Amino acid sequence: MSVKETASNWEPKILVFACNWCTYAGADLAGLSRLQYPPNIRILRVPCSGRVNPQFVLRAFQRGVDGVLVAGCHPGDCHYVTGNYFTRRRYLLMQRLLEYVGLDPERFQARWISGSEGPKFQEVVTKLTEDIKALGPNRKLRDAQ
Amino acid sequence: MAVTVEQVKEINPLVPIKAKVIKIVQETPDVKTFHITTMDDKKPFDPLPGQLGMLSLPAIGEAMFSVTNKGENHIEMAIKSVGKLTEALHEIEEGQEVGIRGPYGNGFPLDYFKGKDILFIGGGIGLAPVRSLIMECIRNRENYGKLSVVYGARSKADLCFKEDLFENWPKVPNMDVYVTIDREEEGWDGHVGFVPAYVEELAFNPQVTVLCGPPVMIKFTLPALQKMGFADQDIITTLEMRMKCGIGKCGRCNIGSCYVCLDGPVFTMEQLKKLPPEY
Amino acid sequence: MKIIAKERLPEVLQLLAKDYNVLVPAKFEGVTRFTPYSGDVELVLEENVLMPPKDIFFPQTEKMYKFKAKNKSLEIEELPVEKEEQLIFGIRSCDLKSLECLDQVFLTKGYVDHFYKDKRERTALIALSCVRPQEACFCHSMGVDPQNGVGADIQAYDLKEKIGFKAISEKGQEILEKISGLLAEEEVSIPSFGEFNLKADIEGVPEKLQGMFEHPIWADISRKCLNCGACTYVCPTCHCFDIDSEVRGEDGVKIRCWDSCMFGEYTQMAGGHNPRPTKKERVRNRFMHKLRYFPERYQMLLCTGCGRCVIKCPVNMDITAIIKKIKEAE
Amino acid sequence: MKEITLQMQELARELLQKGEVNVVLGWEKGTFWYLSPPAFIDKPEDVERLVFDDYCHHNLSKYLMDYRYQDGKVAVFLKGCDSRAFNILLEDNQLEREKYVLIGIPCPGMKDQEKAKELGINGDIPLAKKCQDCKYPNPLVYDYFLGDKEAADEAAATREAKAIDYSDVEQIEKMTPDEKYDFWSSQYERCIRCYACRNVCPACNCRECIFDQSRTGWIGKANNTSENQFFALTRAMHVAGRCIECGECERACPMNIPIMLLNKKLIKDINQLFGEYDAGVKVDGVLPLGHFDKNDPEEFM
Repeated sequence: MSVKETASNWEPKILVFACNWCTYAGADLAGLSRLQYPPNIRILRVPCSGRVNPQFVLRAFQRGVDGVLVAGCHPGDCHYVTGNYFTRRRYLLMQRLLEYVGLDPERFQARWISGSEGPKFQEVVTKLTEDIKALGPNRKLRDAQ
Repeated sequence: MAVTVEQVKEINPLVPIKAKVIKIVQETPDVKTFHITTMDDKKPFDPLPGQLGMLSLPAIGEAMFSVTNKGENHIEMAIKSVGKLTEALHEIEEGQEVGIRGPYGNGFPLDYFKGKDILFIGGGIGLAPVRSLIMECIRNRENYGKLSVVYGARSKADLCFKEDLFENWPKVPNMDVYVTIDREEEGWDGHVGFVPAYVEELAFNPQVTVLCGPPVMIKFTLPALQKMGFADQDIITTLEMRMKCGIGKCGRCNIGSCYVCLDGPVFTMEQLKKLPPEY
Repeated sequence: MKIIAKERLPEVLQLLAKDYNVLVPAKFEGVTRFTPYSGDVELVLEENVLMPPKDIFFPQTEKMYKFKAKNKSLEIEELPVEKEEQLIFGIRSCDLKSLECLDQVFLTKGYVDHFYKDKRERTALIALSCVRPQEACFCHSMGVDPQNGVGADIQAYDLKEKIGFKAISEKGQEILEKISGLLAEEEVSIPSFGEFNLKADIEGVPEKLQGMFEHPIWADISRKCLNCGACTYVCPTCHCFDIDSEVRGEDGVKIRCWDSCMFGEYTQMAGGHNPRPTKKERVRNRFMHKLRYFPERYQMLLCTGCGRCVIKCPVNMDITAIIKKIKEAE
Repeated sequence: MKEITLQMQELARELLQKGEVNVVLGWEKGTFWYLSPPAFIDKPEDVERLVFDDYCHHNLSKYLMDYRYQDGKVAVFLKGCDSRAFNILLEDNQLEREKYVLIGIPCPGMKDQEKAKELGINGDIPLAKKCQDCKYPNPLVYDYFLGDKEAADEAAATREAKAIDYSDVEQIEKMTPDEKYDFWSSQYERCIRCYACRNVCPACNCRECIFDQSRTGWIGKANNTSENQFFALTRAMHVAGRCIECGECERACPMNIPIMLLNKKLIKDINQLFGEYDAGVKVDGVLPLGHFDKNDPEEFM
């Protein structure tokens, strides 16, 4: 992330926290099916969407990410039975908190994407990238360096 | 030219100079000795025995270590892996560039030792600061009386500076080395037992002693030394505290009104008795 | 004395701002501190500012040097030194005293702190006398004269409707000449200073503390302490710092930042041992440092009686009350 | 309140004299008339230091953590909010109920210290903001209750029915994203990270806070708006659902940061999203973020 960006060559950096069992498999499927999706996303595999601590999201914005997606199994399908129900509560709340402190609401998203939903993965990250491209680079919560 | 204490005071004392690690010796499973020289192969500074140096991998951190020996063109630091920086240091290879600044602290009172018999007592990594003095005494052998070293570690593998202990030092004229380990172990035919008891058993002629090791060793060795008749001003030890600046400004290494980085790390028992017991 | 009407003070500041980065006591979002002067700052002249001027010389976060670490290689690069001349208007006697303490720490005992020295040398000081004590002030007890600061270049006097200026140093004389066009010569008398609400009898305390390291008083005093760093951060004399690095990829900056002896991590060693593990030891160290260790090392108290900690401590740890307890302790 | 003070002293004396407790945690007069800091009384002859007046803001429950591993019992005076704090500490398994003798005091609301300082001893000093919103002025858990329980219950009933005033939160919600960000940045720009807010907070009861472990790398020592907001938001999320609205964080803050505006926002959203919930009212192991409902709102489809 030390690449210096200028207004003209700016491309958004989007971090996707993908649950190992569903969304990561979904992303994999999108790849195998040759579904094109923007190269702006970086996938960080987590054991469960419930593993994603609020600090992870904040740290991402601090270090210069323009958008964050937390994605996991659909409710009821969690590999650990109930992990994503906690995720749902946590991020319903945090999404509102981030909005409250001034982050553009588009920049933080959560989605349920199963292992068979390659096309959905493609669609979600494409839409997210477009939205964030329209917003421009994120300066909020970002550290100066 | 190697930097002296006086010169360090002229340059910005908080900014390290670049140096490189030219040799790494695995002393024990968790202790390595690092040989450090400047980029133009000089000593980064010329430490007195017992003085300290601030070594850094700037991206990880910076910490104070005692200089265990100095060579013609390098200094040596024996470092035990205990925290974030030391763990990272144990990962580096020869050729690694590091930051270094110093020398700091008072060092051992060499003049006081002149002509005297000296008993060195070390436990574990505690031999590191003491070794700088032992090496000085060996370099200028004629200035000092009889040298005796009592050194202990948990096991054979945990003994630091094995080459010195078993090869080099026993050959030095009028120098005795006594090594002990805490528990019996296969392949060890030396002494077994803790340092305090061993010191008592060996019964030395009280002149001056330098001891350094874990607090528990110091705690139990002191009564033995006092029994043997060592006076408080002849019992010398070095202390350890968390340090950041090394120049008596940042505050944390104080014991009473004394800053360990500046006024220490070498203290006599007489001095320590005047300080609050907070170390 | 050279005087000017108080409402015309901005003219003086405006003029000085041509040559200096002028820092003035001002209020922003309910917090008062020294702020670069501009026409729209809200000047605070009735009382001392909450945040002490120490951050002008010793910022809460300060870059020390840059480095680049890649594989085995390392580059260390010193940062360019700022050249800008600064001027503080309105520093009070207690805070001047704190600079005396900081000078001792950063400029003596063998090593000079270059970062501090540089800022100290390029900062001129115009002291402002106090008219009346605030409710938590006790500077007089700490040997400070609230109407005549020590170490300023110019002493300004708050004469209620007017402000008077008296040059103290040569540098002060030069500054005064720059603004002399705005000032008029007038015979004035300095208003008398009221009674202090808080007092502390420090006589004999450093000596008495010598024998009090193990005294039960510390367990008692420390019980209500939260071990937050509020007192140390608003204190004009507290000067402990930590050194840390900010690393992004290969590039890094070494920074130093305020630290507090109230925090556990302050003395925590890598191996796990902590010589000051609980709040009792930390509180003891803080007050011992102010009232005994510092006087022993530098022959002056590390408290100026500014009263900031008394006001800002969330649990009202009051150093004057602690001094009283020490005096009364058996 | 004079009456309550006398009852406090009497009960404290009795508990200490009988040896039922080793120490009593209450309040005493501080440096100024508008300060009533915590007092720790361990001798019956010292009970006269205890007071209950308009400035007993301090939430004493947090101090009980210091006595967790000490032998003997501790008595503590609790207002409504303090009792909720005690419940949260029970909920978080930080305290054992039996170790503490709880003396409940119905609270008429504490007065604003800043206003008191400004208006003087004879001024008409308003209640602190946190107290104006209080729904539970009476202690919810206690072994002794000082004062008239019935009258207190009646007074409290009118408060419980009252809707909390979220207008301050709503005012921020109405801003544009940039206005919100500017507002919060200017607040947290002046944060000095003294951690008074955390140390005073009963919901901040981790054995070792991540902000005290710089080696983990979660936060640097550098003070800047980004790090300060990282701290503030992490803490807000961490106490979400456990904040008992005692407002101590905001009172303790030496830099006047409106910390409760973050906490109130989270409380408001929790109520809207997961149903009405008041932290520390019941100890039932059901915390909003430590618990779920399969029928929670679904926005992440």
